[in-house]
Amino acid sequence: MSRTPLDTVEHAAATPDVELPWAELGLKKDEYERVVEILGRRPTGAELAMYSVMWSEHCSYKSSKVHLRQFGEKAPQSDALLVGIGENAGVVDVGQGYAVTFKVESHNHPSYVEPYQGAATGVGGIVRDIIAMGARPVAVVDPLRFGAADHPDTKRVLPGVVAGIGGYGNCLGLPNIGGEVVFDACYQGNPLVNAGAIGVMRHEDIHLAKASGAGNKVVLYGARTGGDGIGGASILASETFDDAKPSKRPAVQVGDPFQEKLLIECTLEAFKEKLVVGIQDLGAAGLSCATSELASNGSGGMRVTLDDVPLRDSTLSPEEILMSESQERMCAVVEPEKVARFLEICEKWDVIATVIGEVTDGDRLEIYWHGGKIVDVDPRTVAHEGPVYERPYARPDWQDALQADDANKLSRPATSEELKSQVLKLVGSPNQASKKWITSQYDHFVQGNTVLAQPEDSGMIRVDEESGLGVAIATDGNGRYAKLDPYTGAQLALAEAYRNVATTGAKPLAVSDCLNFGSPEDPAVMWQFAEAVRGLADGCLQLGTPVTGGNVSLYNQTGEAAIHPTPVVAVLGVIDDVARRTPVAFQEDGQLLYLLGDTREEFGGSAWSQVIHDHLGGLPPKVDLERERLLGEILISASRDGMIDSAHDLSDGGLIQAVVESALLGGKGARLVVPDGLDAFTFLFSESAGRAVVAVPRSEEVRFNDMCGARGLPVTRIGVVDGDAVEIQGEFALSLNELRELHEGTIPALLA
Amino acid sequence: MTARIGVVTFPGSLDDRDTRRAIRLAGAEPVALWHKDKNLHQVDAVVLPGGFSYGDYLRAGAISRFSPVMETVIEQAKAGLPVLGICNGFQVLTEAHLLPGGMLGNDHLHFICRDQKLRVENADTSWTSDYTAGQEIHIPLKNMDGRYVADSYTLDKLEAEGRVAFRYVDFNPNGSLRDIAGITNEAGNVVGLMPHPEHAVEPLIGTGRTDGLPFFTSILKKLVNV
Amino acid sequence: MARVVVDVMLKPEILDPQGQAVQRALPRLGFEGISDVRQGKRFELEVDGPVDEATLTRIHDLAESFLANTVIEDFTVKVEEVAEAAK
Amino acid sequence: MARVVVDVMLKPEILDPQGQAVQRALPRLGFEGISDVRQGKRFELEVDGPVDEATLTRIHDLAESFLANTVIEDFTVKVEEVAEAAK
Ligand SMILES: Nc1ncnc2c1ncn2[C@@H]1O[C@H](COP(=O)(O)OP(=O)(O)O)[C@@H](O)[C@H]1O
Ligand SMILES: [Mg+2]
Repeated sequence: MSRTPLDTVEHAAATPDVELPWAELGLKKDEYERVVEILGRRPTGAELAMYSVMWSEHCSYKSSKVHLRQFGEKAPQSDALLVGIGENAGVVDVGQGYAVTFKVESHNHPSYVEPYQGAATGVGGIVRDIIAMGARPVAVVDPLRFGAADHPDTKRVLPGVVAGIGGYGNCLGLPNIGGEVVFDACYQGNPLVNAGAIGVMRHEDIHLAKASGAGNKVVLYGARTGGDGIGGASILASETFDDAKPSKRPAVQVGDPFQEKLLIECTLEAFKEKLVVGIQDLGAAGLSCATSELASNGSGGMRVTLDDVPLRDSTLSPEEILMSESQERMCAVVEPEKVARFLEICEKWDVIATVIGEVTDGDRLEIYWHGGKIVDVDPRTVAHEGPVYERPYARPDWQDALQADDANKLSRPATSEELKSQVLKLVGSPNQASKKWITSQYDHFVQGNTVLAQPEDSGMIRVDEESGLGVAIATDGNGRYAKLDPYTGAQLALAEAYRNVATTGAKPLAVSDCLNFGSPEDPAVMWQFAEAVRGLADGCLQLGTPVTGGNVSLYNQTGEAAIHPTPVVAVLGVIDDVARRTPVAFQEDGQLLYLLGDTREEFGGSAWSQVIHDHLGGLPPKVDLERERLLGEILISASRDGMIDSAHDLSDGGLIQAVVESALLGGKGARLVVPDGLDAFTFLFSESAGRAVVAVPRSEEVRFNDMCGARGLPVTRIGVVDGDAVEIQGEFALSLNELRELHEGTIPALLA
Repeated sequence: MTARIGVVTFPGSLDDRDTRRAIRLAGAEPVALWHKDKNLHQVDAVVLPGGFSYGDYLRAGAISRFSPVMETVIEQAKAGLPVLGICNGFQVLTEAHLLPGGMLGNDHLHFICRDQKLRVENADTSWTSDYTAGQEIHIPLKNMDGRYVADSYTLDKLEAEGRVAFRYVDFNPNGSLRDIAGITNEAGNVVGLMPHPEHAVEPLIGTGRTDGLPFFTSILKKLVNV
Repeated sequence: MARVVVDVMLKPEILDPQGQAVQRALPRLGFEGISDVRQGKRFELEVDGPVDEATLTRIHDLAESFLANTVIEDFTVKVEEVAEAAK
Repeated sequence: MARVVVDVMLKPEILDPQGQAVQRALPRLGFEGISDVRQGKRFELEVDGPVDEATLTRIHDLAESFLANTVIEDFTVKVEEVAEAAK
């Protein structure tokens, strides 16, 4: 892009034949031609920069859009939804005048290149989305996936990612209350670093990303703009990594959590004084995104003087300033008479703030540099009218063979001795082992409102000190299930997160998701994606929990090999009084253990099939969302009415995994009896969905059974909390000490 | 009449709001103090809260130590004003040389968050009189730079004078010399510790224990009885 | 025995929040006239035996692959001639 | 404009787990013959104007009171002669 003479709009109009590097910036030929058609001339360099980042996969969702529409089309009726898909994050009514916003995002590719900073800036980005809605962030969660636990590169990536998430979140003062850690060779070159955040506000504090009111000022505040991740949005997030071309990996951004903490406080103070008309965080595509989205969502146009942007590097070109992804920046629209006060608050917090433009009467986004007009566009064409692809998709030809390779036919333990050794192997396997080594690097206590944090089924935060109102969140995803059947796999992820929230006593309200897939240019991957979205949308409709927002991460593959399709689902719930929450840990000897739900021979994609047979095949467990909803209602009622003292949902690893976890957490053992009609193996390892184990005080036994009976939920008495071992009568007993050593020793042995 | 206890907010302070809540729950009146303001607004005691002031850049507490409010805090602490430094606040106190020794990164190089067992070694300070010497308590701990170090002369002196206020029990979470979790100055008005008593004041929240509340009731009794 | 020093600094175009925090604190300490501060890491390696070309090459490789992440950091390797007078 | 470098290292008697972690990793990386590693901080200060005695004294004071905590750390101050060939 030549800078002498300045490539202004007039210059572009006068020099139609100048060749621009649209291909290098990631645009396809027809996309570039569309830009020319929209503008009626060739774009200036600055305009090209904007269109190229905003039309990238990462920012425009061009491959996924046609499918994501279902989340709106099939959205269930929900009184709780205050702000739906399309804003920085969705907002849900949780009662008593409070609203909650939450969202999950990915920072997969940067975290592979520079694990610490990649993960840290992932947290920074999602938290800015939450602030931009007007909320105070109150917690974060981090669903993570890595390559094989014993692969040497995992030892590079995982500790860096965990330190980065902790380093950033801890410094912001956000308790980390949940997440996932999954190991699978398919994520070797593509770790999945998803990060979610929750924020709380009063209804009247909801803010939106729009610039309205001609004459209102556009204020850029936060960090100075540097050359960080220029082109990062389009290149880093959308390009397949190919070992042959490491030079294509541009520098990742470095985060400054301290700056972000100041940004949070000064933004909230400005909200409190009602100084902000519209607001947008600067994330991917930086100023290009913030200006075009603000202008596009508002009623008027916008004029920006790029010379006024505070720079860290004075040699940046206007194109680079527009594309820079420097972290910790926000853009606010402020009425002229309130600007002085806004700047004062920024100064109080030592945050640099500058008026860079204003809202205009027209409908154009105009950007000036050195006195020349270098951008003159309809902002909608940049922000919202990007290309949309109907990518071809097709069920892969290997899917049938995969499903025919039935896990239920794998050889099962023949003796009690063998059963016991398989239990030990499972409990000590990296995916089933305690993640304490990781989660103890996160602050769970900060803000003084944490009711439940890992390893509970969901994280829970008190929202109101007086009433005890609280919110709960759980994230789940199982790439193995989704590989076997992406439609069912997505629903299982939803069902599990829903169940995890209900298990703690909270009522599930809404969903956010992070859809991690391979290359959309591969029809097989595109089919997985389409199926997963369809499954999730259908599931949300059935459960009455709308999708409020989320994130799509494509191109997660190394060469030809895509990751397992990995839809990660976050479910948010509400609880009227956190004093009623149900913990995972066994509380008291003598309490009765009940298994809720049906147990079938379902081993496809199971932890057992992976750990014992290194096998992936067959069908995932069956989903019955009506049953999930009933189970949830029972768990919530039981918690509200004090009928259960602990509860744990059943998921990967089956019943034995859940019982061992409850026992270890409570420091109390259990004696279990294999119920009639089930063999010990199926009882212990089956991964049938829609189940939970609850501990019922003797005094509540009748009432609890009556409730389940009246509502038609199968309930089976399976044993009692007792002693210091987990015993399966007639089979084996394992001391808590032995179990603890295994469960807690695995991850440190691999990573410390 | 109750006591006014100031809680300083530095840029990057995180536990200032929780600390104010703990003070309130103990029955005292919390007063927010601002790092740029030298005026302590007639408070009877000051808490320097936890967090990552200035991001813990350079060294934890090193930049805050030079803030305007600290000029007054240092001067008044020397004259007897009760001051409690929690975590980052403890780091500020060592950087300001109100307490001896220094804080370094945890020996295992990771941030650590856990429910920590402590022994109260000195129950005669302004902030610990509601405990009994030798009492064992559980208080949440969360830090990156919690390794207390000092030369052996200083350590011996602290021991001899009974100025080790808290010691880690069963598990040393950060490599602190002699398992030191907190110390006091000679006069007993300035106390610093790494664990977070303000996170252990309500039964439902955090670890669900209230072992931290006596910090705040100790100071309240002392101030109100005066 | 000799000492080889590896200095690792963030690349100039990369944000250095630590250095910035130090720089911003200087005026408050009454210190003027410093236009930029960058903070990096210094590794002092005590090498058994002579520090010859081969050793330096190996340390260079070590710095490149392990001590620095060259995506965001630059490094220099040098042999420390004499022990500097500490402070 | 000149550059003054302040190197800050933990006092020798203080445990340096970061240095140790590097040292422990070396054999895994196939690296032998390094008997000790210490990790410290390097500050690069860009000074406006000439670096004379007075400036150096002031930077020395700055290092002593601020850049290093002399309870636990030692430091050295030096003027960087030429820009070193990066990497
Ligand atoms: N990366 C992580 N960050 C925070 N919490 C985590 C992380 N990984 C796992 N956890 C927590 O550990 C516990 C067990 O995780 P998991 O087995 O995935 O739960 P579940 O099977 O109930 O979904 C949960 O409380 C979960 O939130
Ligand atoms: Mg669970």
